[in-house]
Amino acid sequence: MTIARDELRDATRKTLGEAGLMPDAGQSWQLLAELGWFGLAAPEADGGLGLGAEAVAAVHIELGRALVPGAAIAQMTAIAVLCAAPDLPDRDARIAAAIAGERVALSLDPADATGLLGLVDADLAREVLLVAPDRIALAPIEQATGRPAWDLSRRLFDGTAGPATVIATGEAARAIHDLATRRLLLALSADAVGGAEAALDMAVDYLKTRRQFDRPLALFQALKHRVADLKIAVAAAEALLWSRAGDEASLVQLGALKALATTTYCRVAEEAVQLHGGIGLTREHPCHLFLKRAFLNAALGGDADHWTERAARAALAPPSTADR
Amino acid sequence: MTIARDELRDATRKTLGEAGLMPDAGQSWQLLAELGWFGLAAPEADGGLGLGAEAVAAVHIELGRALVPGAAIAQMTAIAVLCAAPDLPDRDARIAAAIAGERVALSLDPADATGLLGLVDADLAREVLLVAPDRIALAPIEQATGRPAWDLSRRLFDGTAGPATVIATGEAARAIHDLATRRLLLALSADAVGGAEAALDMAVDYLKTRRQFDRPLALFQALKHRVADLKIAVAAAEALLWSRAGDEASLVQLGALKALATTTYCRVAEEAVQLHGGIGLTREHPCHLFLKRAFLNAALGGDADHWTERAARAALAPPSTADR
Amino acid sequence: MSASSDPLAVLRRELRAWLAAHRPADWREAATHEAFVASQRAWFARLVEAGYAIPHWPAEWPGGGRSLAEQKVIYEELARADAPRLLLSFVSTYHAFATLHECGSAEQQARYLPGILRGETWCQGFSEPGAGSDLAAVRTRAERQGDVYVVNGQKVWSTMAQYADRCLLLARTSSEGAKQAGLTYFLMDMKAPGVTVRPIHQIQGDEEFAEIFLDNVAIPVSERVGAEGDGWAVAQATLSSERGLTLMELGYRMRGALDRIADLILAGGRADDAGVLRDFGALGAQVDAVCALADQFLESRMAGTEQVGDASIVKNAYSRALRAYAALGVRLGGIDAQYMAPITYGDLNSGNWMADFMNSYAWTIAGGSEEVQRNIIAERMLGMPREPKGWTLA
Amino acid sequence: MSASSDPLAVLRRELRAWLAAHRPADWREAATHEAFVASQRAWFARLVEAGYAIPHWPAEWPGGGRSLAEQKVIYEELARADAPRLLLSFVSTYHAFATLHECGSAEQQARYLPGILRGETWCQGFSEPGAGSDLAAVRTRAERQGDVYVVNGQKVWSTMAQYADRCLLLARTSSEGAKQAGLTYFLMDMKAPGVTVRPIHQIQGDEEFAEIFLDNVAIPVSERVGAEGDGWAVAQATLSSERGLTLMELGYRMRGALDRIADLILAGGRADDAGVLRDFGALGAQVDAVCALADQFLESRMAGTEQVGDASIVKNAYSRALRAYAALGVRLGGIDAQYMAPITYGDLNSGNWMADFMNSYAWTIAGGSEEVQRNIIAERMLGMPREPKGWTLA
Repeated sequence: MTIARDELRDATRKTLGEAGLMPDAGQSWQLLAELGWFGLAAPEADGGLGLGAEAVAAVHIELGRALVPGAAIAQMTAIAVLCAAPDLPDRDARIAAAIAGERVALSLDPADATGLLGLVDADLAREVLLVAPDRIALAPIEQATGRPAWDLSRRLFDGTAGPATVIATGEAARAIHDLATRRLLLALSADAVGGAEAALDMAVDYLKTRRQFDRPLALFQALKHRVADLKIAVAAAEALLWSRAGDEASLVQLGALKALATTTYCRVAEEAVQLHGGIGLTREHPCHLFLKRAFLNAALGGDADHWTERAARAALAPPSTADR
Repeated sequence: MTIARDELRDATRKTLGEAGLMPDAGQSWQLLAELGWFGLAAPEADGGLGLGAEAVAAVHIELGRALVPGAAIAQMTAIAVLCAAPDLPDRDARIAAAIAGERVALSLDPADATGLLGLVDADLAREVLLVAPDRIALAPIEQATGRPAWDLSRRLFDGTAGPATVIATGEAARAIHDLATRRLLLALSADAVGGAEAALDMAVDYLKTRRQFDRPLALFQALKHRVADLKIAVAAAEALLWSRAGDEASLVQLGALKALATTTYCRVAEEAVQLHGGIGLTREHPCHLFLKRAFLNAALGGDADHWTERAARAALAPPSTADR
Repeated sequence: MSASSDPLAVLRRELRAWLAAHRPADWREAATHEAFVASQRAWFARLVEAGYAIPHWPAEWPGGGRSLAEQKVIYEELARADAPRLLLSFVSTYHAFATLHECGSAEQQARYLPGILRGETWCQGFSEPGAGSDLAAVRTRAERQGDVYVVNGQKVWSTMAQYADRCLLLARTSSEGAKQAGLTYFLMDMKAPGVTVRPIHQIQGDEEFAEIFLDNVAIPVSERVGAEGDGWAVAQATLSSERGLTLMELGYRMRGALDRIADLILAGGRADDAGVLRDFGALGAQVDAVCALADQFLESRMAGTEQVGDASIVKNAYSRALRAYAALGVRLGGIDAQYMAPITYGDLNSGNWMADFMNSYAWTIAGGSEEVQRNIIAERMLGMPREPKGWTLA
Repeated sequence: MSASSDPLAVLRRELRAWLAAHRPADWREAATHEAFVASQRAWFARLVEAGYAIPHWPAEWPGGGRSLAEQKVIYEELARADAPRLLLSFVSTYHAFATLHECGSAEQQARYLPGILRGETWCQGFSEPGAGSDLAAVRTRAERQGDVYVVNGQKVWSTMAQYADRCLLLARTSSEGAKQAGLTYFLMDMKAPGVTVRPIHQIQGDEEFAEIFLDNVAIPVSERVGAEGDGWAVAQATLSSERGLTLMELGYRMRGALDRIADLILAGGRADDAGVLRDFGALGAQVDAVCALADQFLESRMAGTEQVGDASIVKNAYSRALRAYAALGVRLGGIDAQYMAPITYGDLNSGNWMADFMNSYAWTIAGGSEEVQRNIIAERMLGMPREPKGWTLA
């Protein structure tokens, strides 16, 4: 799988690379659809590439690196839900359409019980997936009201929905809810790792170029050591990501990963702005884009407080009753 | 008061200074008794110097700086209790004896409900003060069993006591318990500030002397910046200490001060050992003495977890019911 | 001295009463930077009239001649009343005043000081794109041509320069010898031909700073402060004009704004979350320590016992507490804090947590970055050796 | 390949069964360092006999010829079984072996390698009081006098040198030219006249390291490794002999020891303290990340894709996690953790929290300090410029 992982990363980076940081949303969406990457982890029988969770992580690292705007995280999670739902009407057509880029909205807001808040690009989607622990449903979007976030790379909406079609209940719903949450956590973690890498690279490049007191900033040992510590943190987050990117990682393991990865991203992005000095505080320089995406990632899908606490409760509980 | 504060610090430092770090316990005890400093804050009518809490802090900073062994913190707290107790038998004689250096033990162990654990130099004391929120009593020490701590500058004992004489109950006991806890917290904070200052000074001196890669370590900017951050932290702790060293600071204010001061001490001592490199890991070098005293200070009298939580509860409570 | 006759207590009582009556309650509602600036102008005029705007000026000025202790009372009360900060007039009343007062000619003083009280605003033209923390690297050129200097170059991070009438300008008149020796100091009319100002769009949406482009701007020789080549020394007067009052005021304001965190804890149902409580309790102590440091710093200034490095300690302690304050708010705010909300101009502790977080960089980067302050503390306070001058790379 | 026939699975199964039968259960009970060393000798002998002691040696040695993947399995299982770490024999089987194997003469190999398997122990004589992280600054002098070198100087931080039979010694044979070029490498008999060893009393009470004083020690020329002046190159072979296995093993052991923190939380009645839970949960992820880093590092070594700096990242990530682990234990242990308790030799995660805390410095300071690792990462991995050579002070 390591080969596929690296190949996917390279391919994604090359494809996205030419468009630079935060490329056009419509074009990059189209590109991902054309490559078939929304269906990366979907079974081959459903028209996907059948590559599993690790491939999802590989692509999201690169989307995070390039600050690709849009709803890819929600879309890939939604497709996993669609493929797993037992009672999905027009199953094949819907899945094929979603893989081809027809948007299906899905809430990323952890505090949302309605499933209708924190929808990315909901104005471009016809339907929204409502994913609750005991009930998975699909509903038409009636209205999407923009609610801008600080993160300029994600257009968030609050929605209202028409009559819902239930596509899973009971044990099946629980399993799908678990799967959706795990995929979401993995994607957010990967996005964080990629973003942290890119923000760090940007800071290092800046330090090598920028001169003060007659030498490049990169020669100042105090800055070198801070950057080295950031490098260690990013490497640790990435290593943990790969160790949990298989489909067998549990919910709390992925939650703890997400806590570590997004905390690392916030730290790196915060330091990256500081290392950039004044220029980092201007909207013209892209450094702040990482900062804002990092903090949104930290809040989406449950924050570090939530997941580290749950991970600890699972570790303390006797194995039989452990939080999965 | 600032003048008295600085004078007291200078006087203490000069007096202790000749004996170096961690001076002989018996001699320094005698010195403090001769100077009358156990009675610094005791009313003049009781044979004390009537200087109040700020003077106590000034002396404990210096005792902390020099890692003076012994029970000075307990003793000065005990004298405050004796002076305030309404029903103390042989009142004048007992207070005079305590000011003159006759030891009165008093527990520093926050988890101890008996008042008989965490007694410093209890083998040298005849009596122990049992300070509970609703009852203050004095009892003869029947047995003192040494229980060595990692901190080599404090000899801790578990005790057993004979029949207790109650010297305060009810509202009076509550007030005395509050006073004793506040004095204890202030003294531990001051000891921490003094110790942190000394550990930092020691590290800076070492960096100026020690050479690696053909230059003094003090020239390495990464180390400079770490030391500067420690200096800021110590200065902040000291400033907070003085702002709360008056007698009017509340219990939770002093608790939060103690949390900040001892956390700072632990951090500085931890870094001081690291900055000393290998030599800091040898028992021959005194750096570790600060580390061990710092951690014991952090645990005595209630730790940072305890006091920061209480401070927050007080801040959140409506003023009328606020934790004092 | 009883509380009723202590002059400081009197001042405090009078000012408190005055603020209760005159403090604008709606200053946070400015929807645009322009509206904020207008409210700043009105507030400054009101303070001038009441005699509280320039307590640090000499006694011959109405409202001047106040001791540092009195100035401290004034800023304490402004913070306590949650009155608007004096941002727009800050460079005028502190930097421009100190520069003119200490280094300006009698003629320059007469020409400009009264205008400041009438509301003329100044900006500072020191920083440049290639010279942030390293002021000696200023490259803006001023060339003497008869009775004028012709100036070309670019300045950056100039606070509210887009609204300024005049500029304290540092420019290079010579490239010979030590870098510092080639600098000269000017008073520049911002309306002069060749001056272009472009506001800087900050990451949180504010436009508190601007860039200034200078294209053959002619400055009369009479607008030079000090002699040619004295610029470095004059700039020191400018930079040392305000020391400590602002940080004390900001510390006090942050202390008051701890209530915002408390509200967030209560609103989020986390009043029994031991971890959150501890972080809040520790932050409270950290903020109180900053206030105590700032008080102590002012006391040492009054007593004349200030040490080199003291100011750096206060600044870094404040900036770190400010960052921690905003970070805790962002954390507790959860997803709500990630939705964009209109910013509050002139408030570092607005409760708009992401905006506050980003605003806090103004104190870790601007006005001498944290990194520069650490060097000062290590080298000039703790006596760690400076890197030899020869350690430069061409 | 099925699990039953995969050679790695077979090795794992066999070793696990063997460990269940032979792992000493009482190794933590050693009351003195001497008793610990005795138990180490016995454990090493048992492993030699079973063929698990020297998996990295060539196949002609019994138990040798194992792939890196097999070595990984062995250390994973040793950690999993909570078997004693191989401390006393570490320098012998890794450093001494690698040095002799790569740079020693055939005669030297024949003379010393068999002894290692019989339990002869070696120590490393590199560090000096004036040369910690800066090995090129070695000052111990070796002077050629006929058939011997006469050596004078002092070594420090030599692991268990007080029990060693022989020493890998780096000494200066010339002060001319580049510092590195003047070093020569020797195999020294620790019983030779003039060798004095003094254990270092560590702050937590261990005596894992010693100082070695060399007073006119005569070392035969035949005990020189490589040519005169080749010492620096030979030392690189010594230092690169073990990369990654130890940190993987230690990471796994720390992961297993997270239970000690869990016990502390439960015993302290803090199972519903959200703050403590979060810190424990975050620590768990941090430790898992260290294990993942170590695994990844070993995989990259197997694949031949190791990058410069990778080892530094693993080491610093481990050492910081170890400190955090011990610090959380100290915090949760409260006053109980402040009472001294007998230390457990050879265990970095003993649950004797203050001892573990102090022991953790062995990883932030020894074997190339954290600070040196940061330089390596910044300069050799991230390509930030090294300080020019000229930037030294005499």
